[in-house]
Amino acid sequence: MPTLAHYLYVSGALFSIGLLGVLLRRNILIIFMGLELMLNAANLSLVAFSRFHPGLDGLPGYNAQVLVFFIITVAAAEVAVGLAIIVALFRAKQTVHVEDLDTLKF
Amino acid sequence: MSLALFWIFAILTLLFAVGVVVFRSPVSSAMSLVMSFVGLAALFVTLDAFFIAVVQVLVYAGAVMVLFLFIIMLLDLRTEERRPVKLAAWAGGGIVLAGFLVAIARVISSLPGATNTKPEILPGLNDVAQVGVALFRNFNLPFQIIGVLLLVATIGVVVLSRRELK
Amino acid sequence: MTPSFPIEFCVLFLGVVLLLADAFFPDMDKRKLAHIALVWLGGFLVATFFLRPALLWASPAGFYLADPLGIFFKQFALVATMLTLVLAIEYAPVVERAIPGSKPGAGLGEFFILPVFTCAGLMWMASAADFIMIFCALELVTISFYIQVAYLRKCPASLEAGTKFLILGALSTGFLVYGITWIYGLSGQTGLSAIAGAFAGIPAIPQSSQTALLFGLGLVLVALGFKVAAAPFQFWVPDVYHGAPTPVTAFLSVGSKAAGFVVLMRVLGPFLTVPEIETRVITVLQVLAGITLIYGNLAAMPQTNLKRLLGYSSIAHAGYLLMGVASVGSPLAGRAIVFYLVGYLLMTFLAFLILIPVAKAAGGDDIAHFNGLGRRSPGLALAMLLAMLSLAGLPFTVGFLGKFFIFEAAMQEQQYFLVAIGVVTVACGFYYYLKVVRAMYWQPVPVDAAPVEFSPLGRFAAAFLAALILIVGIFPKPILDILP
Amino acid sequence: MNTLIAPWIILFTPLAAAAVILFVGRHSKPLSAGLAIGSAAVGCLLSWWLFLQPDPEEVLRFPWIAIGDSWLQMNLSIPIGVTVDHLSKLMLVVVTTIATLVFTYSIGYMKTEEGYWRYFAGLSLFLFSMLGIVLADNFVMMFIFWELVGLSSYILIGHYFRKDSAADACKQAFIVNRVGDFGFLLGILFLWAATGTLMFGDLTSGKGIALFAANPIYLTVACLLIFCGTVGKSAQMPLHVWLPNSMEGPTPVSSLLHAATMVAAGVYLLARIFPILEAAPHALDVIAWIGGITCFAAALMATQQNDIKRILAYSTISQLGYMVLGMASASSADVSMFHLFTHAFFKCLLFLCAGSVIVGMHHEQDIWKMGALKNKMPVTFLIMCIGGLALSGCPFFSGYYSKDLIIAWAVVKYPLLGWLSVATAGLTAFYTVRLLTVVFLGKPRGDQAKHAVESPLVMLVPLACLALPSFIAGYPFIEKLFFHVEEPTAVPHLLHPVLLFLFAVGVVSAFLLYRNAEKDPIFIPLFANRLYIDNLYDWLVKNIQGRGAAVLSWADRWIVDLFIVQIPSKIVWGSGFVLRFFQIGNIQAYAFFFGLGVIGLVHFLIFR
Amino acid sequence: MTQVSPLLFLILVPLVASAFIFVGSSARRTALIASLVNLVFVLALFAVFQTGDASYQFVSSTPVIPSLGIALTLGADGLSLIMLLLTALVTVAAVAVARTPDKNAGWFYASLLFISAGGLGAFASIDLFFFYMFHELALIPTFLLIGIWGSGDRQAAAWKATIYLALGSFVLLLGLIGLYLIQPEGSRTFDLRSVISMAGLGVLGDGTWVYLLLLLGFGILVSLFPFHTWAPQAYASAPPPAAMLHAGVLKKFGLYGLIRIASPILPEAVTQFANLLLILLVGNLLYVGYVTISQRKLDWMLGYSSVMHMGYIFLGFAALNVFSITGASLLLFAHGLSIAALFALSGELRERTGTLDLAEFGGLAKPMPFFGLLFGFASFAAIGLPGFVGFPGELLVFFGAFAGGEPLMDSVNGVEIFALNNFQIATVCAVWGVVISAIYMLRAYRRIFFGPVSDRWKGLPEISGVPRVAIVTLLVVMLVTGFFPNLLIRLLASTSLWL
Repeated sequence: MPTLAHYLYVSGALFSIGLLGVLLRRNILIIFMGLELMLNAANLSLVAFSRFHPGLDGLPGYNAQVLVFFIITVAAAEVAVGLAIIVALFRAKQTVHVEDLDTLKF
Repeated sequence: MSLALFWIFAILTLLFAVGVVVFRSPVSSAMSLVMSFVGLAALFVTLDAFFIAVVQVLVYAGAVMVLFLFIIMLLDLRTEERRPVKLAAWAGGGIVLAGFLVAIARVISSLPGATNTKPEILPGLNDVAQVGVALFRNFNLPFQIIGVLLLVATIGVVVLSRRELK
Repeated sequence: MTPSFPIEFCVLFLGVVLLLADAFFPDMDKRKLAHIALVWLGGFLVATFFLRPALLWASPAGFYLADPLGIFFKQFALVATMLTLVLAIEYAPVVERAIPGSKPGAGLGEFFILPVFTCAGLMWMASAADFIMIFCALELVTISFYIQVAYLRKCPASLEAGTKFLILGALSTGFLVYGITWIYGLSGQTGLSAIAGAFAGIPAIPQSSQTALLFGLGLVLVALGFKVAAAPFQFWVPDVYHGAPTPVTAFLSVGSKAAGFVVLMRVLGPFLTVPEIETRVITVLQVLAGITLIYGNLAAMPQTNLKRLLGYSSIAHAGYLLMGVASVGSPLAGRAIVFYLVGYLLMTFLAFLILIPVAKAAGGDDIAHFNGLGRRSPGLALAMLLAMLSLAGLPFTVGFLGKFFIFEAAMQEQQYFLVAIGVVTVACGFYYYLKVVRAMYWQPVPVDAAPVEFSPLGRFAAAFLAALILIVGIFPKPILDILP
Repeated sequence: MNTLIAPWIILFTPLAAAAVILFVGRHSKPLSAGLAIGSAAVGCLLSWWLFLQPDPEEVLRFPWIAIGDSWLQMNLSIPIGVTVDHLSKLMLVVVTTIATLVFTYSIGYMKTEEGYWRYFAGLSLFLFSMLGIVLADNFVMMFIFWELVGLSSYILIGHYFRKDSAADACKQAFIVNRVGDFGFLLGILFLWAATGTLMFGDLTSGKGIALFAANPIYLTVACLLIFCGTVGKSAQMPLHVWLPNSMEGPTPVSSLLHAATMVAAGVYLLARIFPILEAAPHALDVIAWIGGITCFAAALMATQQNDIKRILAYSTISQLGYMVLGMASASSADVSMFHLFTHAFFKCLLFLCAGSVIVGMHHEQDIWKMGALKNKMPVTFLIMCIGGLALSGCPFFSGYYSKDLIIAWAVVKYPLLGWLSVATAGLTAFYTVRLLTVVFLGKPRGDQAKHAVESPLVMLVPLACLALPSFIAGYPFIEKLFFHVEEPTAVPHLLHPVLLFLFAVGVVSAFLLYRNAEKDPIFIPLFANRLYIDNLYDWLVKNIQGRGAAVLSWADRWIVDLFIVQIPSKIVWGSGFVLRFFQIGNIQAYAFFFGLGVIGLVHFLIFR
Repeated sequence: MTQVSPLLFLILVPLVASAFIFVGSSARRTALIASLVNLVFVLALFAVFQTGDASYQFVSSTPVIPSLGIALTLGADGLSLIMLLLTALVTVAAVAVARTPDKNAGWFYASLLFISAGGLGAFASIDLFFFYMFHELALIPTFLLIGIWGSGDRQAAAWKATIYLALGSFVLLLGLIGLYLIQPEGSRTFDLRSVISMAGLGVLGDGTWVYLLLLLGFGILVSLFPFHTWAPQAYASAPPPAAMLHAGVLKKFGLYGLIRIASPILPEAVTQFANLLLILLVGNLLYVGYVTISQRKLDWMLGYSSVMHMGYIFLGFAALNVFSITGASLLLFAHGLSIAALFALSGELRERTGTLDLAEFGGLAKPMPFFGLLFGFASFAAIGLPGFVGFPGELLVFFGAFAGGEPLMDSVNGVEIFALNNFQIATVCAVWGVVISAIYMLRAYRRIFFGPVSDRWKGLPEISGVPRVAIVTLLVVMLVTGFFPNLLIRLLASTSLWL
């Protein structure tokens, strides 16, 4: 049987991979994907915690699942806004690469 | 048995997650992301969180992914992914990754009860109903706030991507 | 006396009504929307004084906390929003220029309406006492800010700022939820009072679970640090402040920061009851405060662009506020932080309010564009002088009292190292704020200086803010009395 | 008129005169002169009157500074009060009399000079200050007037302020005096710290001296510090350099201040504290040595000077050295005071004569440009001879009595110094006769000498008035009137013959050497250059003080300022400049720093 | 206490006057009238003042932050009254000698009035918080005055002085907070009288570090060696009225504060760190003194000399007895007047000649005899000549300092020795400082006014009119108080008795 630690390790790995994606990829879309991975890693941990630590009533912690639900929603909204910005950006600068966004600095 | 399933889905998830990061083509990355999320949904199922698993597939595979692909196609980003990843980025990423992984590993290894297996819970549970109760009774206010959030996001998307008429 | 929860919905409702009005009356002068919003928000502000502090909507118990602190920050958010709208009205020509539309004023409507929704989010944040609630309200605020920062969609700087804010903001959101996850994993709770209760039952939390708890708390701190612009999570600040439309910059730097500090104080509450965790957290806060102070103040010194300078100054002020948070053991600290935020609101908005017409007249927002303002437009220069002096912390202004309270709390908590850093950085602060004063008064008037136009509403607001800076700076008693 | 009020009138009349001249004097020359002379004359008359009165039982005192703290038992009361005793009355008489004469003489001397009112205001201020010193009944009051004397001397030496030499001289005089006052003030502090009083009366009474007996080293140091004041004001070595330079002032000033009265203030100070000095024998030794060496060295320098006033100036230093030596060796202060008394008259006379010569020579002061003036200025010549003989110790002239008395005491107490002073007596005769010979005998050495004219009556009358006391002031009947001196016992029998012999040698050799000399037949650079002491000071001021100060100034800007201000501020600014480069503009760099921050925070928070 | 202190009026007059100036009334006239009104008012206060009464008079108190014990408490005792007189006098003189600038005349006079108001407020405050606040009121006017109307390297000077002073005053603020925090909880206050009475009861905590903060903070403000480098530069660059007000009045704030706060409240700490302070103040006296000697420009020289003179006052403070404190207080007054007169004269000189380089001058007493006379008076006042009030001040400081410290040791093991304690050694240095000051002052005087006059300066106009009256007034006040120092000492005696 998988233990809590299994899930947490997978979650941690997923989070780290997402972070790596943010750090390495220069296409803003892919960076978003990395961010989605990070959020989902948190979701996995949340669900795992809720399943492994049932409440006094013997049920999994549904509060956590509500949070997961919210996170998914927020993530979707974030992606929508993000993609809208990317579209506007592409129209204005013909690029979606982060290294081209360096007029504001120092 | 369940351990095997866990590993299958976990590896699926992680492998495709890596794929998101390493594939050169945005489309490949997007498709990997979908696969990773499907794997994740399966992991949710192993945790008896059916509702979340379904939402995961619906929202991500159904909505978000389409959005991603749509934008990729719209902007025709295929040709752009030819710039090599810089050494500095690799090094930086590596450092952060290593540091973070070490931290997570140390935290998890010190977590009490981390090696417990899944405790028994009440059988025959209606997962959706429980989430619904929590969502609409207990967490009504945050739920409404999320609604506002979506409204704001909608306004934002409209404002930002509106084409002005000549 | 009325219960408090409807107030956010009132604001929300106002937003929706305005949205509908914007949609159904396309030929209306959009500034009217802002005026209507101003009037109504003012009305709500008055209404908040009749709110009864109470725990409401408490099922499960206590994720909406209408305590005096919460109510005060609702008022704070309302004032900040109103001022933002004043700024936005002043800024409207720039928006119109940046978003060419079929009709004059296209795209202005949402520019005035979004702050109203943000206001609702800020007000919810002020009352949030549950991680889920915090997350939702915070994200509402954040996402609306993403849009506002990137609002000038024809302006590359605004889009660049929006993108940077979005990516880094989402990154911090990732850390926030991961942190919440771990706190939940250890306590099984998301409500702050419930978490506190969970700790209260256990005489001493075992070392092993402390680790995970601290991990979660640390990640939450990272996210909140991002919100309040604490180093080393401040990197977005100068760029975003620089690129964003000026009213949004002001709103961001005041509203978002204040909400961040309220949440930070609320979140820290339950954890500081555990002595071992407290010492570690306080140490981390000290380090953060120290780095933030140094980074914000030092890096501000070579700046030449005023908006960017104010961005760095925002980091610097976050440092002083964090100094207050790190001294939270002192009974003076809470009030010091709140007072500081009040002062910060007054002086920051005043600075940005003056910046807008001057930048409009001079065609840029560099410090050099203020050259000779003292003779070109003495009134504006005087107000700006006051804002800068207050930001620098000169006596008889509210900024001084804020610093005084913070330092007093820090001294009481014997944070000598932080205090020492604070003193040096105050001197740095004098340097860069006085750069603006120098430009206004020492430098000659540029030959091609255009007259500075400033609307009556803006003048009134500026005079009001300037007067408040002085009055509160000399007689803070009324404000201190209404502070929680 | 009573003895309570009289001293105050004497003291403040000149100040009032000075104030009035300051405000209205510029409009009227006669008014300036009249006020000044009138105030001096009033002082003179009252002083003589006072001198003839018995010492008053009590005097008036006004509090100047009074701080009392009974709880801490710390009290400081500094009054402005007067001492009216034999010593001060004597000094009053000398000062006011000579002042009156010199003031009168000035009318003639200054007739054609600019700054007439300034001159008389300065003189009146000087008279006020000098009388203050004389009358002071405590150390602080004396110090106050001591400083004011320095100020008035500064003003008067700098009368011809447009001449660089005069401007430098007055500055030097003030500063050198301040150096002396440095010690004086410290001495006052020492005495006060030890005894808790500043009043002369308390200090010199048996009670005050008894306090010192407990700590003789302390007393010695205190006395020596106070003696520093004398060294400065009375131009003793090594602070004598200002006096010759002060000859840049108008000649009456040199006569009054720098010969007769002001420089005597140092000696007067010693006389005031004589009872204390007696309790500090080691201090007396030092004082004696300084006096003796000054006396001899100044005489040596005088032999080689060419400026008529400078010769007299060095002679003044030398004579002051006698007085200081006398203070150290005699059994009572009156011995030196006696010499002070006679010296005041004849030295004043000599200077006034020199002034007369200078006026006659149209402001030529080099004796080698003069010659054969006895024909042109016979009165001056005659009177100056009286002064010269008195100075050189010619028997039956006043100087003979007073100087020989000091020498006698010195030989008894400090034989080495005593014989040095004996030699000095010979030198004195030599340079005096050299002066008289070169100026008045021989042939005229220049056009000015040929066309010299006798001075007007307003100048000659004071000369005549002074000539009399210069001649007779040393006679025992006058001595008995003013002083109570006694001869030392066991004076070597050889002393008086030797003195007479040396006098004769000096007179004859000088007369022979210089009778027909066109230029100085002897040239001893060491003496002509004043033992190079001035050069040493110049070098010290220029190289040690000047360069040192320049180095410090440089250090202030480039080290103190650099380390306290510049470097820290540059470091701060530079760090800011560097720090902002973290703000590189690249999102991924930000994300990387963000990540580093997270890792750092987490590790710091948890695993520390 | 509900009645309004007349002192509030004193502070408000300049502020209201500057408001009038902003509204548009004639700048110079308004400023002059306001400062004269204040002077008359201060003199009236002198007349009403009860000399024998040791407590504060004209007291009024308005709570501002009651929870922290902060109230706008105004009041004056002898020392404050003297400082108020100094401020009022120097303000009148500064406004009188000011030349109305071409640009921004309103700001110019308003800045002067603000500095004056700051000084008056600080000296009239019993509440330490407002004491501090009022002092800071002068910071920005100084910045503007030097920066806009200064001369030479004005920008650098303005920056340096402002940042330096800001830093110093913040350190000072920490010291005051510290003073607040060492009070027993529950009765904490910023009211000086209460703190002193607490100190008398011995209920204060360890004040050592508080004293060090105060010393550092005040020290920077007063240009204690080695934190003095801002001062000469700032004074050299400042327009004369600003230099007069700053050097004459504001710089006294620091020492006034030390005398007011540290000596009655933290005497142990003062004693404990006396040696440190002695070393620093000897640095002020000798090191800065010699630096002053080598200055080649009059304004720099005056700037350094004002730094140097602070050494005497520090000595008076450090010795901590009734004589020395009284002397230090007198010196505060004396130096304020003399340096103001000197800066006024040097400003007039620059106005006439366009330079202050000593090497370029010579013989100016010929074209301007009265100017030379005034300058001479002021110089001699500055070097402590008897007759001017500086002399009794210095004298008392020397007496007090010489009596300070441990008593002398007469003998060790029966062998007589001669030894001085540290205070006495410092006093010796201080007395030597009198010589140094004579050297540089007379040197400058000789260079400027004596010697042959060059054609360049032949036609210089004599000083006349309002500036002449103002400077003469300053000198007359110095003379009168110098002749009758007991006038001031009687006022001070009650103040110093707190020790």
